[in-house]
Amino acid sequence: MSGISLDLQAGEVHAVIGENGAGKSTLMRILSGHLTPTKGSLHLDGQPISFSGPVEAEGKGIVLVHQEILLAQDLTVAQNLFLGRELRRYGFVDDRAMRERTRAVLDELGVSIDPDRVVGRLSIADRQLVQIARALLVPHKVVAFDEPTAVLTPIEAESLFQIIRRLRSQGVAVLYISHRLNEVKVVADRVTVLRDGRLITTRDIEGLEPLEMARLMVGRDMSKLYPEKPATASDQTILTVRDMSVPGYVENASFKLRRGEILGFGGLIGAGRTELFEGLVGLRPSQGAVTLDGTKVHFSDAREAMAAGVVYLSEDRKGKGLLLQQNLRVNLTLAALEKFTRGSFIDVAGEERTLDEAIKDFDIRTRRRDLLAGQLSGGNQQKLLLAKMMLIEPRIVIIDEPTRGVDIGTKEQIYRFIASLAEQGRSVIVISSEMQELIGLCHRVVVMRNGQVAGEVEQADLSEDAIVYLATGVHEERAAEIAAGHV
Amino acid sequence: QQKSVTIGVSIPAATHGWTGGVVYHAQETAKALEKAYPGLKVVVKTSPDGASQANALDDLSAQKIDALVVLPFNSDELTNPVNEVKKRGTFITVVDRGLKDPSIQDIYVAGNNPEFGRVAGKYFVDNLKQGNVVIFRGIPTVIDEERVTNFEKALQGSGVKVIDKQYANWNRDDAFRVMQDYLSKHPKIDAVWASDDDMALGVMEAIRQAKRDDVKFVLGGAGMKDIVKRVMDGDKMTPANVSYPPAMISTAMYVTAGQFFANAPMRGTYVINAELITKDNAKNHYFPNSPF
Amino acid sequence: MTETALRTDASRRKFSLDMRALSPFLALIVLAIAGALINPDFLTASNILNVVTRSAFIAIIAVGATFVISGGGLDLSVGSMAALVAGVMILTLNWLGAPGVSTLALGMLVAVSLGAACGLANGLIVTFGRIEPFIVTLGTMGIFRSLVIWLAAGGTITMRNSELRELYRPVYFGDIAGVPVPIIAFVVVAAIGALILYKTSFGRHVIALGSNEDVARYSGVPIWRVRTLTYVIQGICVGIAILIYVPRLGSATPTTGLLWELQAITAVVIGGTALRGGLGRVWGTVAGAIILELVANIMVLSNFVSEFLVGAVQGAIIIIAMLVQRSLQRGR
Amino acid sequence: MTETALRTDASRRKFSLDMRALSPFLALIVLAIAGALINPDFLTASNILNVVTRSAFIAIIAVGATFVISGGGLDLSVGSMAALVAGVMILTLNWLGAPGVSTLALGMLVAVSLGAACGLANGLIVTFGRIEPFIVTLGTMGIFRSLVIWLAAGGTITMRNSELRELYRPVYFGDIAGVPVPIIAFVVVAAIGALILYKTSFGRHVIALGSNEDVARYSGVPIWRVRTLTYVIQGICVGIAILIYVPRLGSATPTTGLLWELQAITAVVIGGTALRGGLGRVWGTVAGAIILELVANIMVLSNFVSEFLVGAVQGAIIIIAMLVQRSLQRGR
Ligand SMILES: Nc1ncnc2c1ncn2[C@@H]1O[C@H](COP(=O)(O)OP(=O)(O)OP(=O)(O)O)[C@@H](O)[C@H]1O
Ligand SMILES: Nc1ncnc2c1ncn2[C@@H]1O[C@H](COP(=O)(O)OP(=O)(O)OP(=O)(O)O)[C@@H](O)[C@H]1O
Ligand SMILES: O[C@@H]1[C@@H](O)[C@H](O)OC[C@H]1O
Ligand SMILES: [Mg+2]
Ligand SMILES: [Mg+2]
Repeated sequence: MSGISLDLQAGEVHAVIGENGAGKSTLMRILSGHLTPTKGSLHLDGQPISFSGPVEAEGKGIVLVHQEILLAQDLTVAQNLFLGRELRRYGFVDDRAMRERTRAVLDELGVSIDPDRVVGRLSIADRQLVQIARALLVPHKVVAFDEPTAVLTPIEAESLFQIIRRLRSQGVAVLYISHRLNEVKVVADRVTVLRDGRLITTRDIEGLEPLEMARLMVGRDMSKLYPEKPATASDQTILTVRDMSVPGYVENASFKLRRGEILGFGGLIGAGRTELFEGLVGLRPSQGAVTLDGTKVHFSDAREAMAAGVVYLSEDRKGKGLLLQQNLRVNLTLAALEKFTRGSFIDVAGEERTLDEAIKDFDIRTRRRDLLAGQLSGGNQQKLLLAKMMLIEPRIVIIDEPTRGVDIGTKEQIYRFIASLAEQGRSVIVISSEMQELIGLCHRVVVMRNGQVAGEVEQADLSEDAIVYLATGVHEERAAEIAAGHV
Repeated sequence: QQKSVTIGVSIPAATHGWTGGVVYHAQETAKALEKAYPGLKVVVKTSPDGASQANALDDLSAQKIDALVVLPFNSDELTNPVNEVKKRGTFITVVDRGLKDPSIQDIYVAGNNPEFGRVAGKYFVDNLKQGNVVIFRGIPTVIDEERVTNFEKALQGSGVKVIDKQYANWNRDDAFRVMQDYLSKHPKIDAVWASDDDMALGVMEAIRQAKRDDVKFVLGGAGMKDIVKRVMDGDKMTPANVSYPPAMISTAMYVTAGQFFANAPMRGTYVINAELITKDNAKNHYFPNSPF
Repeated sequence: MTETALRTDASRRKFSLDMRALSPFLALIVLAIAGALINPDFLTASNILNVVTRSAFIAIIAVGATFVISGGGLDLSVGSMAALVAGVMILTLNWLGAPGVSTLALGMLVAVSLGAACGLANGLIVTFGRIEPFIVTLGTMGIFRSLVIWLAAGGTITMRNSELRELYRPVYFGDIAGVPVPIIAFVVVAAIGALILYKTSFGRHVIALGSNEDVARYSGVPIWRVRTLTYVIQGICVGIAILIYVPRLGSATPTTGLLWELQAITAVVIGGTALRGGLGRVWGTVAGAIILELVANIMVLSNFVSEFLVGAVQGAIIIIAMLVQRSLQRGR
Repeated sequence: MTETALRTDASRRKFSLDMRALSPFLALIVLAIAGALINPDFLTASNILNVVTRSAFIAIIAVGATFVISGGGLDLSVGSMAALVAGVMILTLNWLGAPGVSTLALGMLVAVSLGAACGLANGLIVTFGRIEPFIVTLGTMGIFRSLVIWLAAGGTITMRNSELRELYRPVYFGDIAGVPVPIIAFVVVAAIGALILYKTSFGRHVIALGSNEDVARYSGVPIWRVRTLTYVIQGICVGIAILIYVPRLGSATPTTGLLWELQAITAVVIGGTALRGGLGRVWGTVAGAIILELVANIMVLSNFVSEFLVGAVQGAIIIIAMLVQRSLQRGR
């Protein structure tokens, strides 16, 4: 990235937006001392400063909430919060004090996570909240959030905005990165747009509508985010799930999926949607009656499910979707390797050809074909994962959080792709925590709450209110209030 | 009236041929003795190192043994632990490697490691007169140290010169490897002191492979049956051997049992000396049924 | 809202964690019962005390290994290090000559310092050379072992002064209020180890480092220092173990401490510490060390097993013990 | 923008990857030069052939270990397994009696099958018992070793029929067009290993499993089968290594294969395979095995080092070799 200038004022919320890979996180890492720029200077309170690392930056009051979850899985919430800055008493760590401070900070965020829980056992959302709490723990002048809400529920996001507003009123400068442009509109005072590592513009939020932001980011008009819903949803049921239980997560969930249908699964994060489908495809132990094309099936691992034409794309791209340390080709063909074996050997040339096609078809943006998957930007990782799973030529595609952390341009591409799957007569299940996505994309939405199916909304009745009501069980007016504050 | 006696036998674990032989003889003798003397119980325990042997001694005395036959891993290390057993009034027979304090033992069946080295050295002086010799050492232990020092002492003043020595751990593979390297390194080797029959076998294989005819003979040690057979058959490469029978453990067990079941109390030292085995006396050292 | 889901989940976790922490102790109890069934002598106070006393060396070394391993490292050199430390300590005592407490104290100081120095060497090579600890400590394992062989000139290093030996003896053979000194020593070492690992920020940093090095670095944990220190602690533990080893046998040989590294690592793993790092169980380690000693003891006390097959039974028992532990942990 | 940053970064990675693959071979060359300087006899054809031939056992076993390790596992039992396989093979040959090619072939079949069976046992316990491979294979290491000792009744298992021995000898001592058979054998094994690891879907699955087990599972990789098979391959490699081991000395002893596991793992790591899994370098492993044998050879050929200190110098050389490799990799 080159030639970016940015001024941050005390008491403002400054949003940075741009496509995946535009350099937002890189910029933020430079500001907080994780990376050193080759050229340029940094001033704090008018004084030129530089720091050798994040610790020093923190010492000067600049803290960063990373996009990736940077927490030690084996430590508890409280231990993570205070890692590297433990409170001590008589030379020993003062666990009680840390636990109490942790609880206090989490309360402020409006979440009730047990400070003694091991972080590896938390949901992604909870981990993100812990990470935010960790940043807010130290005295700060500048706080930078890198896509903090990507994994949060509307309620949690709302309490985060409140905290951000409070920070602003305390004279803290907040840097805010997000792909949710509605959110930017709600919290930001000014917006900086990056594209391809260059500064496009910095504008006041006044008069800058999400559509315009999207245009600035992507460089083309984005007024039509969702494609036409394909009219392919037939009456023919392809998959019936009855009384599916995943011990500890899901109880007696039942639903039907039709051929050519895009079926949404809504609900709050933690409702058990992921576990339901992991159970369905054999990635977790589960009980229940599954009928596929009229025959009873039970998958005991993902391989069997794939063989039957059912694929599941995990929401956890980095942990369960892609081999970050391997190159694109290896990742692309991993699930469908049999298709690339000639005799007993892998046909590398065929793999390369397929990679070329995938790069083209899915518009995977990478400057080199021999990058490691971990070096792709988030959106491109998602496209690679899609390409990988499509090689199986599935009949039923289950996509968990398809656009989490993905820029608006890519979102549109992914939506179009999902619609085209339905047009080809395949059935798609979209699990999403973004209600607009469900509404804009799906023929029908099943909503889960606390591990159970709370209800079903037909296309005609699709609305945020309807979904939120089923998802929370909270009365409609209150639900509407919540929804209004968000997305 | 039937006596009830328990004898504990503590020996090193079977980590190579010779100790393997010791374990074999100990077990066979245990069976034979139990059959011969009703009321006698013999408990054989092996240990992989000195510290574990000290532990095993603790455990044996926890079982209330009347006598202990011990082949100490190491004289220095085991002196005290054996003494602890002695203090409980247990009858003590020491085999092969003597304790630092001889007053602890009631019976000593002595193998003689310095003598083992000396006999071998003398053989080189007498038969080679002069020339270059390479040495194979065993595992770094006192036994090995005593043997090698006394071997070298025996060569002093003769025309026999030690041109190299390396550890090969009483192991055939290691000896093969080291001998290959010796052969690369030294253009003329007149004879080899392999100091152990396992090592001698590896050495001879390496010589055979290199087709070198400068090496006149290989002297092993401990009287492995295959080697003794070769001596008996007049094999040129193995004209002799030095005895060091693992069966000495049997002797020790028999005399210890005799202490309880024969009428005469047994005391004193039984030396099982390292003897030079040649074509003439090889018959007396050949036990085709022994595993070693 | 998510409340219920969270609650059911939390209780599950709690239980399985406790099982993981408890299972080495359960395994210990099961083995003890098995021992008692096999031979009634097993349960005599003297036998039990013997076994626990003997486990002191490995237990103390394994407490150090708990630090190294939970910090994401590995130390294969501890056995050789133990031999070297013992050898040098004895040589020092011999050289100082005069029997007396001060001589002993000096010898002990030398032992612990040498242990710390060896650990420091391991730690520095691992951290600054960025080489797999497996290779580094395999290398130093060879180096330490060779140095003992060299110091002993292939033979044995023995305490020469018998008066001094008598003075030193109680450190292994003595007891305080009926409890053998080595047991007290390892309980104290384990207690201090637990205190450091669980109650100091250093200990916290060790776990963080073993859990995720990047996170530790971003959080400002001085990872190089922490990593090096785990090896130093391991070295100090080896030094302490030797303090009670030397009075027992009074000598060091080239075979002293052979395979102790495997025993220490096994004790650590049986105790519930994860080999991949990020989780350390000091008391579990101690239980693991006692389990190993117990299995060996039961082998000696039982008379079913041919001497040739003792190793097989021991190996099988350890695997079965782990299988049982795992099924306990997963069971409910 | 990041274009430049990205490009330099990627090209640097590219370069360092290549260095990682090359560096064991560079280390090999440097050592060879050092050897030649220390003793001119080093470079004689017979010495070089000796050394490379000798490295065959470890090289072949280490090719198997490359599979296990790059799949995220570990096998400590290979040395004992080798001894057991050798022992059983010789006993079979003795029992079959009649000297002849068919007897040999049957013996060889027994060896390879037993190796595979031992590997299968390891694999099944690791996968289905979900126990750390370190503990499982430490346990089976004890079991296999004990079984050999038991079969040998403490002594040595020797090929009795001398005619058969002579028939079999060329498999170690013979050559084809001047190249010793063991060298041909390990080149063939490594080539097949490389083919399997790099060119088959099974090999791809091994790497995926070692990189990230979850991703492998979510991608439909049959992880249990793949993991078990890596241990089976390791067992087969041990079996093959034994096919050329037995004709050399015609015997198996309780010390056969002692510490081969450490040598194999060291060869694998020196060869550039990561101990944490996800990256396998078959040819690097072979270079690593030759390096180990070379270091030992140089020690014997040199006259500087007392026999007491050979181990120390060997340890130091291995550490230094790794340090040099690492600095090469980071250098540019
Ligand atoms: N470790 C790395 N090695 C090589 N290239 C990298 C690495 N990390 C990031 N990049 C590249 O740098 C560019 C900027 O990445 P950055 O993470 O700043 O994007 P971003 O704007 O935060 O995208 P997103 O919205 O997906 O988070 C991308 O092209 C990315 O591929
Ligand atoms: N690795 C884990 N171990 C134990 N509990 C977990 C783990 N991951 C998530 N949970 C818990 O399981 C529940 C569901 O987690 P998660 O956030 O994945 O929800 P989900 O059902 O996938 O959400 P969504 O419906 O948005 O897909 C939550 O209560 C969470 O705390
Ligand atoms: O263990 C020693 C053995 O290897 C050697 O050959 O003979 C004497 C024994 O004490
Ligand atoms: Mg980013
Ligand atoms: Mg989910």
